[in-house]
Amino acid sequence: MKSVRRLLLALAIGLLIVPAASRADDAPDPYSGLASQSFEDIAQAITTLAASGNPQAAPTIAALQNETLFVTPDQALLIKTDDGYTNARTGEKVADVVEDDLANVRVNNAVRRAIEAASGALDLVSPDPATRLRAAAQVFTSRDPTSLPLLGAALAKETNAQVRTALLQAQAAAQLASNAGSEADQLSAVATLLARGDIEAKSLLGSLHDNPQAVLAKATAAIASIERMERLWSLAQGLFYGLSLGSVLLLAAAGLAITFGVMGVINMAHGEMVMLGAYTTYVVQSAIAAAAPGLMGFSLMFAVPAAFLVSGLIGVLIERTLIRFLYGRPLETLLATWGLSLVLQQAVRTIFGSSNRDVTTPGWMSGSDAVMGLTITYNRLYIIAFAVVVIGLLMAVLRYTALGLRMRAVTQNRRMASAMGIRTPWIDALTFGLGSGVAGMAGVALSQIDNVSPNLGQSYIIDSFMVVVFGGVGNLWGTVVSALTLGIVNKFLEPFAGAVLGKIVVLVALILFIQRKPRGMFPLKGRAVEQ
Amino acid sequence: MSTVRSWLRGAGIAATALAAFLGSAGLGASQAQAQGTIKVGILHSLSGTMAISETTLKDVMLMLIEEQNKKGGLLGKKLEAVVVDPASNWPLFAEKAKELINVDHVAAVFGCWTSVSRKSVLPVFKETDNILFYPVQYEGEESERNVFYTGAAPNQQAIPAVDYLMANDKVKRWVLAGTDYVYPRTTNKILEAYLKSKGVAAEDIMINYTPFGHSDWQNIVAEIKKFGSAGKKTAVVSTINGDANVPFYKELGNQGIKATDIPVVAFSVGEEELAGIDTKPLVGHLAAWNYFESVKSPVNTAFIKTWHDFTKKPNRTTNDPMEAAYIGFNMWIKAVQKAGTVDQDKVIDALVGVAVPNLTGGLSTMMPNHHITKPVLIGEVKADGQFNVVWSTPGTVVANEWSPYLEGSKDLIADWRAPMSCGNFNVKTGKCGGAN
Amino acid sequence: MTIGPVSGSLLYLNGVSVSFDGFRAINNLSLVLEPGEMRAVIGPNGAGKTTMMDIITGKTRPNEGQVIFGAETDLTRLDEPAIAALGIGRKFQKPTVFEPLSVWDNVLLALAGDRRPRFSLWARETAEERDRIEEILGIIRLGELRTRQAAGLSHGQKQWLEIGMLLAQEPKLLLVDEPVAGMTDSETEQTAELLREINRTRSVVVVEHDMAFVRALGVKVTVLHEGSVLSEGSIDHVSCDPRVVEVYLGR
Amino acid sequence: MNRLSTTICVILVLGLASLMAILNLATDAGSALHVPTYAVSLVGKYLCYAILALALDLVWGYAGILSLGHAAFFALGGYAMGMYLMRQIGTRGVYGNAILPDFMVFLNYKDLPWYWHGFDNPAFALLMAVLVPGLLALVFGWLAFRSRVSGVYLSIITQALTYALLLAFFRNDMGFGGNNGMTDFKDMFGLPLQADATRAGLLVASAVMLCACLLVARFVVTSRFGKVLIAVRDTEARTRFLGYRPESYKLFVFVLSAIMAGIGGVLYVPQVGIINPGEFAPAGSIEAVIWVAVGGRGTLVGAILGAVLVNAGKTYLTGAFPELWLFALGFLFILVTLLLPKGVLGLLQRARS
Repeated sequence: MKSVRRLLLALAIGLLIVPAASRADDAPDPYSGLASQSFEDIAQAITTLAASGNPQAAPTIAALQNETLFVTPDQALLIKTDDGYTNARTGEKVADVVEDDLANVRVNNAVRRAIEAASGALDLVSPDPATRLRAAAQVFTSRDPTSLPLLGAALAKETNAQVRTALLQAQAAAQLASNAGSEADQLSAVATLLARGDIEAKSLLGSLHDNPQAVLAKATAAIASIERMERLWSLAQGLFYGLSLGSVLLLAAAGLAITFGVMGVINMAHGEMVMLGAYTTYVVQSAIAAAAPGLMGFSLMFAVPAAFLVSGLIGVLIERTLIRFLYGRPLETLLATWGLSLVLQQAVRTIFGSSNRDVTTPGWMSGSDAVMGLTITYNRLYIIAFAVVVIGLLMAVLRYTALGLRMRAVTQNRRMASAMGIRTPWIDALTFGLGSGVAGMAGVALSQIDNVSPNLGQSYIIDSFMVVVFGGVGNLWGTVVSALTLGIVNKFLEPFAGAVLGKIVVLVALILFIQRKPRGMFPLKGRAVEQ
Repeated sequence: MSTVRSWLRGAGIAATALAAFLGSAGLGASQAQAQGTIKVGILHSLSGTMAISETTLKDVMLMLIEEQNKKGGLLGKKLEAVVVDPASNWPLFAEKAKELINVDHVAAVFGCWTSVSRKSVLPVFKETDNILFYPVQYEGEESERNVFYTGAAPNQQAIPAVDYLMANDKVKRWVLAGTDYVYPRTTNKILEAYLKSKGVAAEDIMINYTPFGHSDWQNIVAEIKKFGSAGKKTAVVSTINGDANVPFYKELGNQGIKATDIPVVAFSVGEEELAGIDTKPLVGHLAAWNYFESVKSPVNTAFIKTWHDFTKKPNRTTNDPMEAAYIGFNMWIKAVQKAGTVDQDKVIDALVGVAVPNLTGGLSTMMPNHHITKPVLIGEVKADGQFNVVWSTPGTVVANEWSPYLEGSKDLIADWRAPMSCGNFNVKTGKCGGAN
Repeated sequence: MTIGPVSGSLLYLNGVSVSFDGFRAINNLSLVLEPGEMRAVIGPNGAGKTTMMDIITGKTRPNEGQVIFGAETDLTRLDEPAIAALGIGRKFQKPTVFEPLSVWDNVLLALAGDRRPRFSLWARETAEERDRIEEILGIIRLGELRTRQAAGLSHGQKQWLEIGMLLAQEPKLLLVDEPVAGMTDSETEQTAELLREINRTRSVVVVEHDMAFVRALGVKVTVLHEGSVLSEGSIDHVSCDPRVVEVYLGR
Repeated sequence: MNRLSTTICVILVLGLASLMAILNLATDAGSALHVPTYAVSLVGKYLCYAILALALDLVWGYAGILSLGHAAFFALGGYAMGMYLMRQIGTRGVYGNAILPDFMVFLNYKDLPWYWHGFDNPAFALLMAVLVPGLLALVFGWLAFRSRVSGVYLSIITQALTYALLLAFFRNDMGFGGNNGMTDFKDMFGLPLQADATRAGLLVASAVMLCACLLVARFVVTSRFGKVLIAVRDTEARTRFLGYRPESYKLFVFVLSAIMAGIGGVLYVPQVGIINPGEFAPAGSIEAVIWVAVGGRGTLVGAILGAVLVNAGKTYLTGAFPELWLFALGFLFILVTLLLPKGVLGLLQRARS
């Protein structure tokens, strides 16, 4: 600890006042430490290296972070670059490297924490505010007291308000964790953390022991109030969980609301349409990775239409070759499509293998953000948005386009429609295609949160049917409402009943509900349905 | 009258259908004798929910058999693999096991993944006195004469992992998260007892069970985060089963739980499972196994090469159950050679004490309790989906088939050598047969 | 025994209204039917003829109003089987018979008697049941087709079979919905005759908009429009009622 | 046609079963005539499935109730039997606990849950095996038919029912062994389950029960009750206006069918040697529907034929073409629904004329 403090002081001064390359020359040679087998030595070496002011320090630590730092049998350290290897110590190129006797410099979580602390400290004064922000956050988690002087210095010249608060919080964390500074400082630090008021703040406050009594007292009070906030927010949080689960259900069921709800086809292969969508995402991503890695971030933008087309076309194909012979025999469609789903599953298994496929989540979709007391995970947020868009489009198509008009005409009165010159078989095919296509798009979303495996569809088919039936067959709004209801109810039950019981309760409730309203929440009324 | 005819036709169809496979039964048998091959049964699901994990083991068995035949087979005969698909359906496992043994007359069966499939076929192997090699880590609490367990028992996986986290990350608070079936239940029970014996307070242990294929982890992960915010270093011990892992880790990554904050150590997540996940957010999370693909040893390098050549997929991963299958197969080969026959009775006796190289560069031995000795490795997930071995036991560990931490089994031991030859010998009562 | 709303009336509808999603199918409808009477109910499409029948037979519950059968039975409290058991038979617009069953079995199932499963499970055809079926088959002129599957009958034959089933039911009141829709003239003629014959023993309500047929029946006519009674009286009376003319011919 | 087919079916089932049993017991393994025990219990399993299919055809074929959860009744019967067999293991379990089954021992149960009491008595267990499915069907059916839930809606909630049961039985806290269910049975009614004689006996028993169920079902559908049922299936409204109460007819046949399914489960468990929540999987129920469709809906005999054909096919294909059998099965279902709406039996009828 002591040496670390010294080094960071040195570093601070070095960075802030005069360039001092040779302040830490009494420190042990870090490079030999990095080559060691013990994680303690490596962690130690990192801090020393960071302090040494050696121009090679940054690239070396970076290499360590990216797992491109290797040890040769004779303890030399090499950095792997796109064009061959360079010597970590000197930075000059190294020829004739025998890859097989190279070993990664060993990294574990302890080492990683050291790296983060070091680079965190280094970045506190980086010109880029975003980097400073990240650095501050890292110091906040590492709570490294040796970065206190640095924090002070950084705060002194920090102008960006956001970064400033982050720095203050980091400072507070470091102070409290190390019981440094006057009682007054610590009290204000507790206040800062209370203002931050999130789980990390709470956990930090909870970890205090040997601080002054007054501080500890204030900390416990702070924890209490943070927890009060948490309880308050947990309702909203549950709502968010429910919404996101609901929108997943909605996406999964939307296609079925067309093929089953509107067309009356008990489409057991619906899940497989979703699955195909997910696999399309995988194919698109691998294609992009191969052809234009730069576009990876946009891969989903390509995947969505692709999935729609793939599933949609297959849907049309199915309708033309199978479903159309079975109209008016809904239960037969159940059997045929069930057989179909077996075939599709096995086909995918044969083509892609039976193990899961890796679908990467683009950066802008991963991670989460704390909005007040809420944790909003981006992928969930985007899925909710996506669901809204998909349903919106679907309704628009049905309501405002000529195709939609014809679809409704055909499904409401086939004979009349054909009498009016609508080519009903063609419309049937398109309707089924539309439903399948929507299922495909759902697959893209699901690939972001679930397995991409041949069984993907199976795990959603039952829920999808529940959603459609609960909402009332043939009523898209019903599907929306029922999906969200089921999602939210499920999520509010889970904490009390647990995941399994919660689901059981929902199912039983659903059965009983159907007894009360045999045609779902929003049944289509009138004589037409009776016959 | 004509109705009768048509009906007899119907009967005909049914009868022929029956005859078809009953006949194929007899046929298969006669062929086995004729060709003078030694048949080996492979009983892994190629369809249904478990196909994800089990198909690989089918492939590796085919590879091993091919390799063995290249070396001239066994006892001068070629080995012949008989592959069937129990389709992740437990009763079908029993049926297929019977088929392999009674119809194809296999010398031994390599198969099963889930405990329930093993339990389902158990009576079949006892009844027909055949041999099953079971290549997956499991909950223990079992030792049968006809079954050889080459996967890890809880003490060869779970306990060392916990020890590592206690020592290196100073973990004080534990979340035991698992899928609600027998392996996690038992493992967590053992761990709970173990942790308490190490002075962990009850309120510092959180146990959570979820159904198979659980896909919405939002509030559970949030709960874990909350649990970890009590100011003590917290770790998650995950016995979550295959399918549910991908969404679980995705949720972890998204809710920003980094390994440096709350490390997750898993017992059912290997290279195969990681292949289905974007591992960048997961770097540093741990897994405890007895083998990792990244292990540097000549025999492992060779194994990986043959695997890639055999599957013609240069990036197909290997994993721990594959090693277990590899060890089991070689043990069987060696035992058969030792016994000079494939006769199950003799081979079963010959197997105890057989030692073969494992892929981590050491030797694994079949112990009298029909479990094997193996090293325990702790690996951290790397960005490339491989594991970085950060700790391993100095030597190999012997399996506790009966956990000393469980009420019902602490007095039990298994030893299949004469004179004891008992799977649940009670040292208290000195009698075979459990508690009494 | 209290006296019915209008003493001696067989069927008494008073201020009955029902609406589906805001649309008022029946609007404050009142109607009295004497025992033994045959009544023709006419009206343009959507006048609420079929809905009225639905209400009487318990298929639809009215939002308000009374529906009294006989002396004091409130039909709004009963469901279809109970009402049928009281002796109200109904013939659908579209002939609905049990297609997979034989003509004979269709009538057999319609015969008045115990309807409970535990009875029908052990029931065997009795001699008098046979005689009754023969008799009815005679009336509806399907004697030769008794073993034929109902699915194989012509449209008119199905209409008759259905009427025959209603007879077998031995109802006090018969509700007949557009019996001659899609019939040939001769069939129509025979049907009119058949109805008159039935009317000798029971009350009948016929919903029709084939004026010729109604005229042929020569009975009191009730004209429905937009769910309520527009006009009532003899066919000549209603057909010169200006409101009726307007409704039918429009302006 | 129908009476005849029934007769032939009965003769065939009883004949084949007893023949196999005799050949299995009387001849020794060497002889060409010998039927391996493996085949005996395999066919026994088919016959149990056939009972399930028959039960399903009774409700689907004759009352138009497409139950996508019928395997639930089968499984419940199976569980009742499983609980009895479990209790019979006694001290032969790995922990040697006289009262508690093994899974309870390692889940630290101190004593038997109340609902496990009495299952050591075979009569009680068998009673429960028909009572529990029957009651469930009664309650569920009463609710559903009374409020006129029909068609697809009914199918979906039957599916919800079995799905809920699936999840429930997966829970280890339920005290039914969780995912592993119950297995490693030793003997029933004092007879060792592994013995050939017991196996052969079970096969014959299954055959007899199947025929009994077939005859009962046949009696029901040919009675006036059956005619009403068909009337209800095709023109429910009409039957109401004739004064029939379709709900009570449906309810009766639904309960009867559930009980039959339960009986199937009872015979199934000792022959396959395991009962676990997997039996509740909705997929299982759907497959049963497909057996009926393949054989020929609404013919009773067809259901039996379908169950045996599909399962025999499955056994053969999973062995012969482990990688491809799902294709075969899938296409079979597609083709049957497209080309044989009346199933194999319908094909035979057409072949006749």
